[in-house]
Amino acid sequence: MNSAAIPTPVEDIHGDGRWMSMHQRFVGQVKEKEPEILFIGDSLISQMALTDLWQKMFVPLHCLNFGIDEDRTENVLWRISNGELECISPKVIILLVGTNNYDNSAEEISEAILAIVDVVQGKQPQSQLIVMGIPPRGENPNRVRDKIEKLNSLLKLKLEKLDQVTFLQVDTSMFVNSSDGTIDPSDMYDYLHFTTKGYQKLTEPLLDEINNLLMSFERTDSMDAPDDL
Amino acid sequence: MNSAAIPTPVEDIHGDGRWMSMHQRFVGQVKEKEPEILFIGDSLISQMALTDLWQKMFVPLHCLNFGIDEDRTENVLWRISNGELECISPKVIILLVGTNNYDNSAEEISEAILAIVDVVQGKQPQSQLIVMGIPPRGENPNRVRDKIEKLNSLLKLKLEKLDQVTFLQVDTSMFVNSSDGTIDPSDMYDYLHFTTKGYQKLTEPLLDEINNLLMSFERTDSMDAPDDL
Amino acid sequence: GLPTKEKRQPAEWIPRPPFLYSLTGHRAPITRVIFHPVYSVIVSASEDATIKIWDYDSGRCERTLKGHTDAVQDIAFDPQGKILASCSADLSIKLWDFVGHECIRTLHGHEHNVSSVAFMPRGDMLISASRDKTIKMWQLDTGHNVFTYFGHTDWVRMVRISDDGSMLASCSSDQTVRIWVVGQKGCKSELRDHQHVVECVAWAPSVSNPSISEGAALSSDKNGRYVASGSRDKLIKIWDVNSGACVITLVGHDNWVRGIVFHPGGRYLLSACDDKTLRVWLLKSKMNIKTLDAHTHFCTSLDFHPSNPFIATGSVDETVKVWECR
Amino acid sequence: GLPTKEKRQPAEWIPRPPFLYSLTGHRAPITRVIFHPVYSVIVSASEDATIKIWDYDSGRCERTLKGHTDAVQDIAFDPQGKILASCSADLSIKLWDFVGHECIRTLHGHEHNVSSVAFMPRGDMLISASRDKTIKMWQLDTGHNVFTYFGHTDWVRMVRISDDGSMLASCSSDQTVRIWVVGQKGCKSELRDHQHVVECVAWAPSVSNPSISEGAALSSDKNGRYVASGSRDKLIKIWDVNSGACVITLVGHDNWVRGIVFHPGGRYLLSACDDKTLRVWLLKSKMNIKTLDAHTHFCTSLDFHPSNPFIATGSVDETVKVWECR
Repeated sequence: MNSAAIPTPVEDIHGDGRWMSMHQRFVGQVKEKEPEILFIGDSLISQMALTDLWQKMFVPLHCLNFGIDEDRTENVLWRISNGELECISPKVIILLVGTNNYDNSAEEISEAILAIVDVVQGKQPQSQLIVMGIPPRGENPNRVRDKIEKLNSLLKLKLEKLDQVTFLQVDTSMFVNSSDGTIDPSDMYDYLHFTTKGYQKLTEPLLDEINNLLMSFERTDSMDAPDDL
Repeated sequence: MNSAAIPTPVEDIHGDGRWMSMHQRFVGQVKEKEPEILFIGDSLISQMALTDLWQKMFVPLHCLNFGIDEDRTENVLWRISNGELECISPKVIILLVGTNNYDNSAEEISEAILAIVDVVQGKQPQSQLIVMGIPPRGENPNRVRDKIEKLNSLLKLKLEKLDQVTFLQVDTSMFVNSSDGTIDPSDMYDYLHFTTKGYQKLTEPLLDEINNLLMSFERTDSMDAPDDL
Repeated sequence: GLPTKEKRQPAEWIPRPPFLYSLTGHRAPITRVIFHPVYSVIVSASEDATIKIWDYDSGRCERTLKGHTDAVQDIAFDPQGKILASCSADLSIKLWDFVGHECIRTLHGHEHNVSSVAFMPRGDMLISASRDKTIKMWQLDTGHNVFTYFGHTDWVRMVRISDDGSMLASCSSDQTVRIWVVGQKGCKSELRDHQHVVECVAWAPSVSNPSISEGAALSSDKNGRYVASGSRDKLIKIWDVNSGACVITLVGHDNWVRGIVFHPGGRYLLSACDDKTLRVWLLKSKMNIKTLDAHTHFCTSLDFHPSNPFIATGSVDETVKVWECR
Repeated sequence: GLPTKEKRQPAEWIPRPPFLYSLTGHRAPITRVIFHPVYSVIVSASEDATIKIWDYDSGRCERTLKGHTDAVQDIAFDPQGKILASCSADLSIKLWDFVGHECIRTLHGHEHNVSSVAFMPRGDMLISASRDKTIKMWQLDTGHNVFTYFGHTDWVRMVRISDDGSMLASCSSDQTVRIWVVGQKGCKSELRDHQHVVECVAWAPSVSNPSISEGAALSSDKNGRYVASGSRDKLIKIWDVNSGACVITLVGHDNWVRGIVFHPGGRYLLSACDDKTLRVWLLKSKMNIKTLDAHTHFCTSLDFHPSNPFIATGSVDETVKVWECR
């Protein structure tokens, strides 16, 4: 049994119910908002919304950010199976999750991400899905980076067969120094989470891909007979 | 035995050594930098450095930020006992830690914070220490908030007897709605971590206190005979 | 020598920065702003579920109307300005006595978010539009839903009534604008050209007809009836109600067009947009002749004072701004 | 009529925005910038452990000198500009052949970070200052540390040599400025008035004496010798070397003063500060007559071209900026 692929809510070990509060806030938002772009995942997604870059480049696109700090694949799977993909009809959905599944193998995590993709496409058949590759982590080369590389290779392989899914590989050379293999704190302040500078590098190819996909929606709109969509 | 007060490094469960990388970066920084203000604690401290507010209001004061996400009192105690308070001679040290000690009682956490204060004052006898009260958390009233209130009361009591220590109480009414007891995501995006708006509210009284303490250093400088200090 | 500014006629007065007032107090995005038909008062509706009344001479919030339990989506005054109607995501429509500031009646019937509300010119009937895809007509003295207009195939975002009270214009997430004859089943025209949700509609006052004809390169028609629409496709379109054709398309906005209003002088149309601007369009040339950076976030609504040269804009940035036209 | 700008004399030319060039390439804060005594070349030192040579006519980095293994703290040219000396947190001093760009010698001896380095006017000796509290004199042909000056009780931040090579001025974290006679043990004067670390010192050229006398309200002294210092107490002080008194205090900076340089014309002093500004001070009136928002972070260093009206500034924002004086 692949625990990474079994929808599981987060246990409230502190006793303040924050994870469920956030899930419920998101479920409330899909009933009211009309996003064209939806982001879902872990803190790499949620912290993006704290930057100026988010305000400038993403907010005008009418986005929702459903990232939750520390979420593992099974938590995201639970959330999207319990209301976070109802009502809305975004054009593009961006997924970034997996880095927190420290005790699952690359194979298990890739299966779990495929399971997420499956649920997303079932509930949002009209949308284009961008699955982001997991970025490297840790100051120096380490076994987690190796696992992440393996995971990204598996994802590339498995996702390229699917329609309406784009796998957006992270260009590790943007973050990992070619001579000594180190990650600079000016990109990742704790060798995992991005600074504004790090997010600028990470999101540039993402924005290009989003714009490509949005343009394909516009072309489709112009070409379809009025009753299609 | 109070686990919260036993210096303990963080276990590297992922295998990428990030916590130790950060500790070593801080140990390197105290050998080179000359901060007048030092911040130490958990993610409530580290994430402050990502805001514009930090750039504008704190950077000009020559600060160092030694916050690490998820740190508990015992982790901070370990760090300051293993090099993070050597070489430098800051005028003001700000401490905020305790919210992650979910399985310690208010009494245990307050003891641990007193232990931290003791080490800090031993290594930095010239500095003024500001211990920040733990902010509330969770969307609705919950038992963690009750424990935090109790912890803050204990801290107030224990710290007021000490010289060169200021306990900076968080005005919970700034964050907790008086009618329904809720915390607004516009202040804490996940009911724990602050948005820029939340940090503005949190840091306003902190900046006032820092400026007060810095001015008292200036008065002392002018009054002392040249060979004192 | 010549004075540096030409003496402009009132019909030429357009909003110019800086704003006169920035009214703050709402704790969530503003959805609609309207002027009172008589007093120097602005009313704003917000996602914070309240309605605020502002005296814009003093810049102060005079009163906050509480009662709705979810976002307030639209507000409208009856012709004398004695009654304020509001509609909400809480599925209800409320009527407020504007003197006593009390809620005098709550209308139920829509099955989803009520997005828009407007009074018939005789002041005896109210029209509402909803996410339930219908438009409803309500008799004010009884509170009964006396007629329901079916036709739209998705959320009806806005409904507006022609000056003579004979026709309705509505716009929808189904990407159409529809024209209805009051009291008649089935829409008179389905105006289809937008490529995305149509957010707002406005009837053109007859004083705009010469400019519209010129802009559309059509011969002037005294009986012409025109309606404008703003859409998430970033375009503003003007339609000939009689022929059903789109005669003018205004291009320039960079994001969803959220509100449109015709200038009382007849020469211009003004728009509010998620690109944070308030824009002025010269109808006869179809050109965007002025752009104001009105807000720091999406600009959701605008209104023109019935008789004085002031414009109000509302925004997701939680402020209402008042602009002087000169 | 009168021309809008009076014809200013070179002695009156001060830096004016905008900058001529912003030189980027360093990957960490810049610690020092200096002009070559002859060529139109700027050299910068950085915490990234490298030294960069910039042709400021083209704005291009011509070369990067690598060799130090930690932050480079100061750089200096010998009087002909043939040899570049650098000192570093790696505890060493390096000498570079400026033609071949090779490191020709590495001097060891200091026990801590070496903060400052300067050539004697005859070019045969080098002076260095260190966090080890000492100032050392080195013979260039042998590389031997021929003399050590003791006296400072804390980190010596900077040492500078008088034009005639007879005296040294040093400043320290012990809050003093000290004057030494070359080759004599023990400092000649201990200048104590600053309330915080003194970051930088500069000898006043004799052409500044009339302005300094006037600013200090002293009678002019042909034999006057003055030294200026900048401190973390936000002040710049000018000291009479003979009497040891502080005769002028320049007030206005808002943060740590990191670098000071006298204008070759004699009327001004210029300063670089952690308040991100480059300021111009009129000595005779002690007024801050111009403030340039030079950088987006702490401004750590500045230098004046020996003969052309250009100033270079370096910053924690990792750029070197070149300013024209006019």
